[in-house]
Amino acid sequence: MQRSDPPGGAVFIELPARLENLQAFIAPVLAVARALPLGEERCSNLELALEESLVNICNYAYPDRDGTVRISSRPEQDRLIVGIEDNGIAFSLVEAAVPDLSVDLPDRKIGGLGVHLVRSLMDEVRYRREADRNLLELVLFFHDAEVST
Amino acid sequence: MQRSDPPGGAVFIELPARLENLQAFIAPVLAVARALPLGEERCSNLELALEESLVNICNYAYPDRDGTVRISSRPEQDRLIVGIEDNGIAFSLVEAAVPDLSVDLPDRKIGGLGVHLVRSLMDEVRYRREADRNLLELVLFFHDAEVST
Amino acid sequence: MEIDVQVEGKALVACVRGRVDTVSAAAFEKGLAYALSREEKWLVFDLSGLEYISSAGLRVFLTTARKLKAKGGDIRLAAAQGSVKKVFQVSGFFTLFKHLDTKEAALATI
Amino acid sequence: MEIDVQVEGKALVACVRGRVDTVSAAAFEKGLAYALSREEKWLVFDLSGLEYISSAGLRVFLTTARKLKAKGGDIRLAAAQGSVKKVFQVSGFFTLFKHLDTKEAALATI
Ligand SMILES: Nc1ncnc2c1ncn2[C@@H]1O[C@H](COP(=O)(O)OP(=O)(O)O)[C@@H](O)[C@H]1O
Ligand SMILES: Nc1ncnc2c1ncn2[C@@H]1O[C@H](COP(=O)(O)OP(=O)(O)O)[C@@H](O)[C@H]1O
Repeated sequence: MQRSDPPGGAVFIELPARLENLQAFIAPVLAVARALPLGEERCSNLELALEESLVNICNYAYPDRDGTVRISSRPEQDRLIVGIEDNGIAFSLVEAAVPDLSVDLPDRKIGGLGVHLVRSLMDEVRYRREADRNLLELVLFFHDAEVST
Repeated sequence: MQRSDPPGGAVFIELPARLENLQAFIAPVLAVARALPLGEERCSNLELALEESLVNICNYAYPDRDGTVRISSRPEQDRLIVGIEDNGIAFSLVEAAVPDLSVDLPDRKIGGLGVHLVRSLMDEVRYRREADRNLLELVLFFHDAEVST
Repeated sequence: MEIDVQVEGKALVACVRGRVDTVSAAAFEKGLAYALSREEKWLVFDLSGLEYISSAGLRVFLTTARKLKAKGGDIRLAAAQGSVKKVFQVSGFFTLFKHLDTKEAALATI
Repeated sequence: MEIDVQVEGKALVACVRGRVDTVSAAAFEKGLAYALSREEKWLVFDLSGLEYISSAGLRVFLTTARKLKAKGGDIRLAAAQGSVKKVFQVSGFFTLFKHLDTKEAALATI
């Protein structure tokens, strides 16, 4: 191998919003991420954020019908942006209440960690409702020690 | 669940042409296929054809540099078309010689089965070279017993 | 996901390896049923081999801890690594549960 | 991919389960090394549990058969199912090797 092309990665996938498709959504986006200067720990954080947001769409976005999810991903100059779209019921992951994590076990809510993890582990999370669609964006900036320019 | 949306599936993925990305290419395309009236055996044939053609691109298309593969997939009226593109050395999977399968073991070539399997298991295989790109298309028609219209 | 549970003195040690995600969380919970059926009320999780955990797995820690607290015991966490440790920390688990660097250190707190 | 090899009379039976693809073909070949090191020169592949095979796996059948033929033996295929059976057939394996519906029938041809 004499030289390296730019890593080259882009993903657009639309599939039924079903748990059996989780890996089909996540694996290509992670492959894009792993070719970027993000580092393994942040790629693992991304994997988790993807799992949490996709599982929630599968479980909650379409309470009374089948529906699809679109995931798209492409590096920009200094960041990776992953877009996740559905046309299920309106839900803002950015504004949703998260459980109080400072209370002790008896009072601690068992659920609600998914939304909290996505917001905590990503550098930026953006949400907007457009027509009848939820548009979620997860952003990770390249700022890993291994950056190669 | 009160009604079903149309299955809804579309894939576009570009990633480095590396064996570690095989599942990231294949899983989403198979998820599209599984939502279509193709039947499990033909989906398995597609999985095999994808593995063979992608492995060959990883192994042979870029002998002296890194490169990428693009895979895209979308159902048309009566068929699923999967496009596989690379900009490696020119190679026509449609015209490549396949080993003589009628000879006995001592004379039988050990390699060359990949190309043969892709051509045998798909309903249609199209190839063209455009500028410096190899454009391969694998086609499966919906003609499974389970067709639902 | 692989889990094996062993008795060490008056506590149980559950060694969890691999990935605990939405799909494997149910197997994780099932793998703990044996531990919860026993009379020991302390359970140390050896997390040195845990590579990935999502909220479905975190949920199992919370419900398991509640059951053991009802018996007068609790869980201890040991040896979480890298991104898994980060996930536990961000989820507030290190204020809910004692986390020690090694299984032995965790056993010594019981 | 899982493989286990057992002696049955003067032949060996290799039971192959799961997927033999580009990635797991090396493990498949390694799993056969033991069989090839033994003195038995007949090997029956019980394929009833084989779910997927690609050309990297087919290649291992060809090289294994060559080695056994050199010793005066051969391989037999048994119980290939569904799309796997189709792949063997399209690859001309059923003219190269005897394929029987069951392991027992394959052993009876030796
Ligand atoms: N895509 C979504 N559409 C509608 N509601 C959602 C969506 N995602 C999450 N929610 C709501 O937010 C709550 C918190 O989600 P999460 O933090 O993942 O925890 P959990 O799923 O364990 O309850 C869910 O219980 C659900 O009510
Ligand atoms: N994408 C490709 N670019 C260049 N050469 C290729 C490509 N795909 C296949 N070939 C050539 O065709 C031959 C036959 O491929 P295949 O049928 O998959 O068998 P094998 O890889 O076992 O040789 C390969 O050995 C290689 O020389």
